[in-house]
This record gives sequence, structure tokens and C-alpha cells, in this order.
Amino acid sequence: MIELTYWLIASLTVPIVGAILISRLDKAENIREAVTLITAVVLFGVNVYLYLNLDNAQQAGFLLAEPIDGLSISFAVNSFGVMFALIASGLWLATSVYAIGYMRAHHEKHQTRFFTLFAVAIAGVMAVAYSDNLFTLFIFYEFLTVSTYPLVTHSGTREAKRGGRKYILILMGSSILFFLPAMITVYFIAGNLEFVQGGILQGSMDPAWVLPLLLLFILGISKAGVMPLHRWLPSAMVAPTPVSALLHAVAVVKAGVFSVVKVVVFIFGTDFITESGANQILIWIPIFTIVAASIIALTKDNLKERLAYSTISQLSYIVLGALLATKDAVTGAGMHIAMHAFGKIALFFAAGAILVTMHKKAVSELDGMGRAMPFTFTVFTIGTLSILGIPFFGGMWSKWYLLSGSLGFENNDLVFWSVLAALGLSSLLNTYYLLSIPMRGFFMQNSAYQQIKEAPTACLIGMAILYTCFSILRCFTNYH
Amino acid sequence: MSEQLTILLVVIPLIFAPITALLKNHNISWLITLVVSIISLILSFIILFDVSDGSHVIYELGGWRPPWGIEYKIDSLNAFIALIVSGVATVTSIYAFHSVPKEIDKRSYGLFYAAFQLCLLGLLGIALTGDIFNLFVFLEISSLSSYALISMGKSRKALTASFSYLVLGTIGATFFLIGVGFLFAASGSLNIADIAARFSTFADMQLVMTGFIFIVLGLGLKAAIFPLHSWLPNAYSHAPSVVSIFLSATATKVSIYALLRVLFDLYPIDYWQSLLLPQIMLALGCVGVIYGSFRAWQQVELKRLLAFSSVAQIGYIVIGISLLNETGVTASVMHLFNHALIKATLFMGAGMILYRANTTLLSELRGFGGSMPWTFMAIVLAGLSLIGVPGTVGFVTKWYLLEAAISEGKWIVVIAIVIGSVLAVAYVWKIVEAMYFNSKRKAIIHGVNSGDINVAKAPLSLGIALWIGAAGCLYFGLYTDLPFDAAQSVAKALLTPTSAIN
Amino acid sequence: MMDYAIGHINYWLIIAVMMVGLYTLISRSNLIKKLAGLAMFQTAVILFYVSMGKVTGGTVPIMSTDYTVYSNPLPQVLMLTAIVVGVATTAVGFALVIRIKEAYDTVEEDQINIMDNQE
Amino acid sequence: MINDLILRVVTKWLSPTIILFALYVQFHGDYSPGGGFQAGVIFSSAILLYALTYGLDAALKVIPETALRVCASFGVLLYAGVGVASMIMGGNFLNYSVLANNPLTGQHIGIIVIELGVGITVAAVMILLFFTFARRVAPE
Amino acid sequence: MSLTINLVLLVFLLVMALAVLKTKHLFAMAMLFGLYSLLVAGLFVVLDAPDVAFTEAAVGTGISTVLMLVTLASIKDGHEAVSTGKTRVGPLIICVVMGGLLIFGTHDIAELGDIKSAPNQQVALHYIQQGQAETGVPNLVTAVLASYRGFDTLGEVTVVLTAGIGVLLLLGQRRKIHVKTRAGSNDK
Repeated sequence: MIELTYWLIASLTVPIVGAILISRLDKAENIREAVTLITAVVLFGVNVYLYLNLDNAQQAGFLLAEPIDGLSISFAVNSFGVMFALIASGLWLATSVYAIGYMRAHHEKHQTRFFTLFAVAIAGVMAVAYSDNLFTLFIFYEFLTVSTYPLVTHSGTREAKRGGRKYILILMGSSILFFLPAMITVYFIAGNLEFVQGGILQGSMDPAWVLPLLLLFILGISKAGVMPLHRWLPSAMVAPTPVSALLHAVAVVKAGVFSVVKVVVFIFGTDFITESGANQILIWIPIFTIVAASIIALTKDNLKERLAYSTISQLSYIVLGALLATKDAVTGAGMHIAMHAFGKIALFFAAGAILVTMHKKAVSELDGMGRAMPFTFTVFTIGTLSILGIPFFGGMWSKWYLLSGSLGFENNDLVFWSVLAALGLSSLLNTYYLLSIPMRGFFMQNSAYQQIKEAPTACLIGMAILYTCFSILRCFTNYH
Repeated sequence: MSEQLTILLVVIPLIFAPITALLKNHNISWLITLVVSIISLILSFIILFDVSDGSHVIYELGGWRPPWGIEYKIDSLNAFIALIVSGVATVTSIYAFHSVPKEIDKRSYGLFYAAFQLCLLGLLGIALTGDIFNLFVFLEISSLSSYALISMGKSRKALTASFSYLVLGTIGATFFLIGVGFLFAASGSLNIADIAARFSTFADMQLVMTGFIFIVLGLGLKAAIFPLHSWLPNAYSHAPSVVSIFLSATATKVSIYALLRVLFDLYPIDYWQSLLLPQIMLALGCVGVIYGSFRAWQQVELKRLLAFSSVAQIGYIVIGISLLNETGVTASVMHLFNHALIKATLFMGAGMILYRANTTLLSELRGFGGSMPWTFMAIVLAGLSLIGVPGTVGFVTKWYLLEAAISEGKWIVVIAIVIGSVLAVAYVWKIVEAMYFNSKRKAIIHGVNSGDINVAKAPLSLGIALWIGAAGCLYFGLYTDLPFDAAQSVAKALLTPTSAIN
Repeated sequence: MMDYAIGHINYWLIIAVMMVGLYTLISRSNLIKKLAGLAMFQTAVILFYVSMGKVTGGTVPIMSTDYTVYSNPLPQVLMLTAIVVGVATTAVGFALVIRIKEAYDTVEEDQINIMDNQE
Repeated sequence: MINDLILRVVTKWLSPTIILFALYVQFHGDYSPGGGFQAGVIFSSAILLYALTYGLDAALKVIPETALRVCASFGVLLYAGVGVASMIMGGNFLNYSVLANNPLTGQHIGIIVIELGVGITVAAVMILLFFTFARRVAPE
Repeated sequence: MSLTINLVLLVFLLVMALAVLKTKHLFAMAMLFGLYSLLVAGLFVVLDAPDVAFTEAAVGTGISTVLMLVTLASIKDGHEAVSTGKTRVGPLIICVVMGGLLIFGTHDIAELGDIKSAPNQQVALHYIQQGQAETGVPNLVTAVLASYRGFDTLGEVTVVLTAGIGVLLLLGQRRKIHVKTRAGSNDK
């Protein structure tokens, strides 16, 4: 077992340790917050280390247990996983800074429980990121569902309960109804569930079966928010904003798309899918979702719900990229995970900041608020631009790859044009329903907001961290 | 040497039960019970170890050769069941230390523990014997004691529940007796191995078929296989906590064991395949799973909910048996173990809630998760295993079941199982929601605030027992060697035609 | 045909009695009546067993020099046990009935069910 | 009926006779119909008769309840004890042949003892049952 | 000859059973039940089973009937309530089906008293031929009961003990226990 493995184990255990410490520190708030931050920093550091040593990390991994012979709970380091882990842990750092301010300003109850479970959830994300086979992935996929439930229903109000019920039923129900049978079928056909470059099904399965099986997977991994099983995401918006920000713009949903990509690339294998032609049919699901979600987003006046639907449509970009199953497309999908994460979390931070300072939830109430909260709205604008994919903002690159990916798609012009149309249309709608918000904020006249009245400092710091992330990310992507 | 051990497994409780019956003092009788269960646990471990290589331990009682005398013929299945029973008994008796004084009238401690030991003895006797009439006798011992034990519940409904259990249980036992009689009329023997060996000589008699039908009906009643489950919910939900824990985890399991013996060892498989029994059982199992889960979801009272979920879980076991392939039977036998673990844990949790809140009505349990977090965590853990969340015992069984069903190409079964699991999510979450959320006003339960410190602190012994169970749910979900190896060797043994053994 | 009838009629009668017992058990609402039915049911089964062991021209299975044919002792032994089991069950049943009477002030199942459903 | 003279006198004569018969059935069970169980029941019926005529308390004076409980347990223990004894003597559980040098005598001893155990338990439990039920008739 | 007696008794038995079923007066029912057991005991004698007859007479006619009477006395309720409108068709169907099944089953059962029937040939033969030699007890019933199947008898005694314990658990307390009606309500 090589030395990197210890780092891997560390990145899995650090959050747990943190969680335990936090849960013990109910009384001493400041120390508790300090612990949260330290944990976040350490975790981020560990992941950075793993990222830097990625080249010689390929054989790093270990096996935890083997409940069913041929099915092991084991972890390993690979570039895709590290990237995901890096994003999640990095944004966790930002989020926890932000959350501290938010929770205090909002006078939330059970803060200890909140931070503890947050850390636990992150541990789940790490496990998903580093899981070495589909079985492990599934386990922690479920673990993530369960461990985020208390966060979603944190407020304990009636609609929180209702939202939570929908959350658990859709996520867990779909995973049992579709994901589990699909997984067992794969196991039955291929004899194992290892993630192998190029897939494990090729040759051992009749291509005609790819379509139903892949469909089962896409429905089963409802964390990816593909319609029609997307309802859980809007209902999860009852959660406190930091949760919506990190978990439901980044960690959980990205775990979903992450799983989709993993399944497509390492279980089926892109070539096999292309050869079976299943994706010719399946891509219409994400395409539909992209457009439909964007349209619904237009109709939402509640800021967080609007963001939720924009998330749904953005997620489908990634699913689409995975399903296109061409090299560029998959790269685009991978990149978009990162890009969208940064963009969307920025938006949520801003939304949360607005909520805690101005106690406003509806878009229509934001007129002229930009004068009062310039920084917040700046962040919001950047986030928007990034998501829109304006050149020199992160979002552009992923879209670019997606498009070129669809271009390389099986001499099928229809697909290319429709993808292009979908992306274009959704970007257009994005522009409208997202950009309209800062517009209102800055340019609408409103006597209410004359003097500056910014969000709590911690929130600002959190957003500041993001801001720097953006600047880093831009060169980072260019360098790619 | 291990031959003598096998009989000790039955004799030790048999010797200590009468002594315990004479005692008044709680702690002494409790200690005796605990020691007895621990000893039997150790013994069954040793025996399981001896036979795990597929060999048999033969013990001729009274030194008479079978079929003239009664013989014990222990293979891995017997040992495995004995292990389950004595294991649960051990955990239960740890739990009993604080639970019994609270729930049982202090004048009858000794008698209660004696009855408990007798029940244990009966179940072990069933699990070990190789003589079909002897099986009946021990079935009656366990049943009689469980009638008495169930009727000890606080609510008066316990009495009616116990009575209807008595009626149905006795009908079941008598049906079994009739069946044995018919089989005896055809074969002239009572020794399972002997009958199986000479089966072909009288296979085509109508006597044999009728006997088979009655035996299966009788055992089905005892095992509460849907639709013969009507006695179970009341019986388990109104019994004292200790009794619910012990019986829910063992009684039906042992009856199912007896059914396994009859189906796979007494009668050749192809015989009842020709009677379309597998198909019938498969259908009943699927319906049972969905029906049980659905009714569980409707319940408003925790113990009753758990009881109905037992009906569903038994359905899973039946499905596995009727799939008739190695994976399926393995899954069923494993689920005997896993479900015992899960249900024991859940009922222990319910018992602790009852201990502190004096109610198990979900509507009155608001905020209990906050006031007793450890219990709550244990319950959630066991609940997740009930759903079959990976990493828990429930998942392992479900996995093998699904695998078996898929390999048989029975997609209906797959659908039934997953629907059952989704319903399980619903009803488990009903519990979690009820306990997790604090209500605006603290629920007042019998004059005590829920989560109030004044409520009796749940004592340590309960917590320990509970967490033994919960940890088991997790441990055996990750490291499944013990149950899996046992179950697999059992499945192999069962599915090889009996003629091969003799 | 006739021989067949003669050979089987006593089994048929036993079965008839058995079923009367079962019917009493499951159709009557009065708990004591139920228990009586239970006992009759079991006794009929016992009768069935014992008549299996009868041997024409045989005698009581007690060895003695002046007999050669004996009836079959085995069913008798089994049924001794069964009788005991029966009476044990009945006793516990009666005890339950008394308690139920104290708790519900009735021994009619219908009324008891009504009361239970009201709670 | 406590005060019915005839009953009282008849019972006085009858119950000892019944008990005597019970003992006969008990110990002659090997050679004639009968055995522990029958003997026990007959014995208990004698006590029942006594209790019915002379009242429960009188009967309880003759056989206190604790004694009954002890007997009930004792019978089972006696039976199991024989089994254990035969195990100690190197045979299987309940293999009486090892109880004496000559297997037949061993069997004989064993059978007599266990029949005794059966008799004691059955008698004790039957009387106990009757007392417990009878007490419910007129709760004091 | 014995067959005729057998049949006559059986017919009486059936009548008695029906009477028990029909009568509304529970004390009468108890008496009829006693008679029923007595008839059964008689049948056992006809069937060369004196031990069983003994037991049945003592238990069925004696203990069970007495217990039934005592129970009736203690619940002070001599009559069965006039049956409510609930239908008895279901039970009837069940019984008819079961009975039909049993009769179907007994189709190829050996005739009454057939010495060549399996039960009389397989295991039992050994008892009759070797029993006395192996156990030294002429009463084969005792021999089988106490020695060959001694473990059953041990179980049987345990059943008796269990019944005693159960009844004591239920009725042991002298004072009548006040039973709470709410599920899980405690008596403090």
C-alpha cells in the first residue's frame, strides 16, 4: 500500500473526524466554527496534494470490505474523481465560511447538528468521488441521500417535512426501483462492477439491451435531475441557503451527474454505446430537460426555485455530454461539472446574502437592491456570466466542447443541430431569467436602497474566496 | 464429544426452567436465563463449527437406532437455526434485565423467565430434531409458552391477541399432526431420513399428497405466511417488549425452518414441483411482500407497523425458497438470520421508547430523536437495513434475491421486491419523521413531556442490547462471511436430492 | 365397492367428527364453545391415529404367552402425548378466557372485537 | 355441598381408594395398562374430589400450593436427571441400559423412575391447575 | 364384531359432537363434552388401546370437563349469546373443503385393522417383536413411551409443566389485576 493511499484514506476520514469533533462542541460556538474551517482547509489541502501527485496516484487505492464476493467496497484515485473531490472540498471551504455568517445572521437553531451533518455529507461526497467500483458508488450515493435529509429538513417546518419526504422518496425510491436492478443486471452479465476504461459490458452483452439498461441507469440516478424525476430538487430548496448552495448546486447533484458519466464511460464504454446506437434515442431526454427546465425557470419568481430549475437544465448539459459519448463531449461534460459548480454556487451565495440582509425571496422584490449590496450583485453577475458561457468565463469552454462533441457525433446532423439549438435556446433563456436579476438590481430605480447595507462579513469572505477562484479558474481553463 | 453437546443444547434449558419457575427473586432468575442462553449460544457455535464442512452429527436419543428411536441429525441448517435462536435469546435476556421489572408483575418474575426458557427450549428442540413427531411436541412446547408470554402484555388486547394466536396456532399444529398422521399411515415411520429414503415406495398414494398439503398448511399458519398471517400483528404488537423481540426474531423463523425441512428433506423437490407449489408460493410471497409493506405503511403505532413489516419480510423468505435455485435458497436462509437481527433491533428500540414514553403511538413520539439520540440512531440504522440500503444486512439478502430472480428470468418477482423496498422506504421514513422532528409544543405523553429529562432514563442494559443488534446490522452487512457461508452450505445441502445423502 | 365402504366408513365418520369440531371452533363466537370445538377437533385426530394401529384379531399390546397378534403400540404412544398436549392447550385457553372475561366482561368474540375496534 | 353428610363420608372412603389405585397404576404400569401419566391424573382426581367436597381451603391444608409447585418442577427434573445420569454413566441421553450392569435392569430402573417423574409432575400440575382455577370462582 | 361396535360408537360420537355444536346452554355443553370424551374413551377400548382410553377418560372426562365447569362458574355466564348476524358460510366451506380433502386422502389408506398396513409393518413390528426383549417391559406402550420414544415423553411432561406455568402466569395473582385498556399504558 503506497504512501498516497494514506492521503486517500485521509481525505475520506478527515470530514468524519471533523464531524465528530464538531458534534462534541455544542456549547463553544467559536471553537466549533474554527474546527469546521480547519477541517475544510485540511481536506482541501489533502485533495490538492492528491491532485498534484495525480500522475503517480493511479495505483493508489484500498479495499474496505467485500460483502458479496466480487463486490467490494473499495476506493481509488483517478483524475476525474480527484477533480470532483477538489471542487467539492474547495467549495466546502468557501461554503463553511459563508455558512457561519449565514447561520448566525439567520439565527438558525441546531447549528451544531447542521455543521456536523454537513461534514458527514461531505464525507459521503468524498467517498463517491473516490469510489473504485459501481457498487461502492451506489452505497455512498444512498449514504449521501440519507445524510443530507436532515439538512434539507433543517427548519423542521411543515413544508420542510413535505419537501424532505419528496426528497427521500424520489431519490431513494428511484435508486431502488431502477438503479439497483440495473446494477444487478450489469453484475449478472459482466460478473463484476469494476470501473474499467472502455467499459465492462462490451462483448458480453447484446447491444440491443443497452437502451433499456442505460435508460434504467439514467432514471435511477435521479440525483442528476433529469426529467421527469427532477421534482426533488425544487422541493429541496426549503433547506438553508448554504445547503442549497453546496449540496444542491454542487455536491449532491454533481454526485448524480458524476455517477452518470462514470456509468457511461467506465461501465458501458463510450464506443459500445455509440455502436449500439442507444444514445441516438436517449439524448432527447436531456435535450428536452434542458429546454423545459429553462422555460419553467422563467416562470418562477422565487429566486431559489429559479436557480434550482436553472441547475436542472445545466445538469442536463452534462448528461447530454455523457450520452453524446464522443471524446470532446465527455470532456465538456467533465469540465461543465466544474464550471457550473462555481457559477451556480456564486448565485446561491448571492441569493442567500440577499435573504439574510434584506429578507427578500422573490425576484420581483430585488429592484434597485444593487446599490445597497454592490459586492453581492457583482458576484451574482459574474456567476451569471460564467453560466451563460460568455467568452473568458469558465462556462464558455465546457459549452464549446459539448458543441464540438455533438459535431463529432455519428454523421447525424439532426442531433448536432438540435443540440446546438437546445444549447442556444437555453443560453438565451438563461440570459433572460438570470441576467434580468442583476439588471433589476443595478439599473431599476428604487428609493428604498440608498446607502450601502452589505451582507454579514463571513458571507462576504465566502464570496470573496469564490471570486478569487474564478480568476484562478479562468487561467486554469485556458491552460487546459 | 460434540454429539453430547447437541443434546445439552436442549437439556440445559430443560433443567434450568423448572428451577427458575420456583424462584421469586428477579435478578437470580434473570441471571439463570442469561447464563442458559449464553451457554446455548456457545454450544450452537461449536456445533455449527463442527458441521460447517457439510458433515452430520448424529445423536441417537436413548441409544435406540433410528427409525425406532428418536435421532438428532444435525447439519449446517439445524446448527444455523439454533445459532440464530440462541443468539437472539442472549441479546434478549441482556435486554430483559431492566425491561422485565418494568413490564411484568413482580410476583411472577420466576415464572416469566421460566416460560421464556421453555420457549427457547422448544424452539431449539424444533431446530435440532430429526423426528417429525418429536418436532410436533417441541412445537407445542414453544407455542404454549409463547401464548402465555404474549398474554403478559399490559394492554387487555394482549389477552385477545394471545387467544386468537392460541386458536390459530393450535389449528396449525393439529393440521401438522393430521399431515404427519397421513404420512405415517403411508410410510409407517416418523423419522425424516427414513421416510425420505423409502419415499419412492409410496410416492403415488393420495395419503401422501393430502398429508403434504396439511403439513404445509399447518407450518404455514405457524410461520404466518401470507395469507395465514392474521394472528401475527396483534400478537407481536401487544406482547411485552422482551417477548416481541424474542418471538418476532425467532418463532416464525423456526417454523420456516421446519417448512424447509419438509420441503427439501422429507419430500423430494420434484414431488411438490409437480403440485405447482413453487408457483403458488412465489405468488403468495410477492403478494405478501407488497401487502405487508403496504399495511405497515398504514399503521400509526410503531410495534404494529413492525409486525406488519415482518409479514412482508417473511414474504421475501418465501420468494427465495420458491425460486428453487441455490442463490435464492441461500438468500432465504440468510434472511432468516438477517431479519432476525433487524427485527430484534427494531423491537428493542420500540421497547426502549415504550420504556421511556409509555407509548409507541407514532403521533406521540415527536422529538424523541432529540431526547434519545442513540436509540434513534440505532432504530434508523435497523430501519435502513429493513429498506435494504447497501452496507446493511438487508441489502445483502435483497441483492441475492434479485440476482436469483433475474437468473430465473422472473421479472415480476423483481418488480415485487423493488416495490416492496420502496414501500419500506415509506414506512421506515414514517417512523423517522415521527421521531426526528420536534413539534412546536412538546408532545405531552401521559403527563410527561417528550424528551423530558424527568422521563425515566433508558437504562444501560437496554442500550447495550440495542446496540449489539444495531452493530450487527452494520457488521454483517459489510462482512457477510459467517451467515453467507452457513447459508450457502445449507442451500447446497438442501438442493442436493435427499437420496444422495442416504 | 361394499368392502371399500366398510373398510373406510369409520375413517369417514372420524373425519366428519373432526370437521364438526373444526366448524365449532371457527364458526362460534363464544370463546368457551371455541375451546370445546378445539378439544373435539384434536380428540378426533387422536382417534384417527389410534384406529390406524388397530389390528383385527389383535389384542392389547401387552406381551403375554397366550396371544400372538397385538395391536400397534406406536400410535397409542404418540396419542398419549397428543392428549396431554391437548389438555395443556385447553387449560391455558380457559385461563385466557377467565382473564378476558375480567378485562372485557364478555366471552363473545364479536363483542370483544367491537370493543377493540372502538379503542 | 360442603355440608352434605353422605358426600363427605363417601369422599372420606373414596379418595384414599382412588389414591391407592393411582399408585397401583403408577407402579404396575409396566405389566398392565397405565403408567405415570394416568396415575398422575387419577391421583389428582382424588384430590379434586376432596376439594370439591371439603372446600378449597381444606384441600390446600392437605397439599400446600408451594409443595405442588416444587413437585411439578421436581418431576421434570427427576426425568431429566435420569437422562443426565445415563449421560454421566457414558451412554446417550435417556439410555437407561447403562444405569445398571445388566441392560434390562437398567431399562427397568430407568423406566420406573421416569414414570415416577411423569406421575409427580402430572399430578402436581393438574391439582395446581384446579386450585388456580377454583380460586377464581369465589375470589376472597 | 368390534367394527360394528366401533361404528355405533362413532355414530353416537357424531351426534354428541353435533349436540355440543348446537346447544346454547354452556353447562349442558360441558356435560355433553364430558360424554363425548367418555365415548372416545370407549372407542379406544374397542381399538385395543387401554392406556389411551385410561388417559382420555381421566383427562377428557375428568380434568377438561372439570376445568370447563370451573371456568363457567367463574365467568358466571351460562348461556351463549344469540349469534349476531355474521354469516357462517365461510367456515362451513372451509370445513367441507378440508373434509373432502381428507376423505380424498383416505382413499388408499389401509382398511381398519389391516395387519399388513404400513404403520403396523414398518417400525411398529420391531417393537412388537423385540420390545420386551430389549426393554424387559411386557407393556409395549410403556416400553415405547418410556424408552424408545422417551424423549417425546420428556417433551410431553415439559408441556404439562409449561401449561402449569402458563396458567399460573395468567391466574396466579390472588387479586384480580386491573387491566389497563390503552396500549402500553403503565400501571404507575
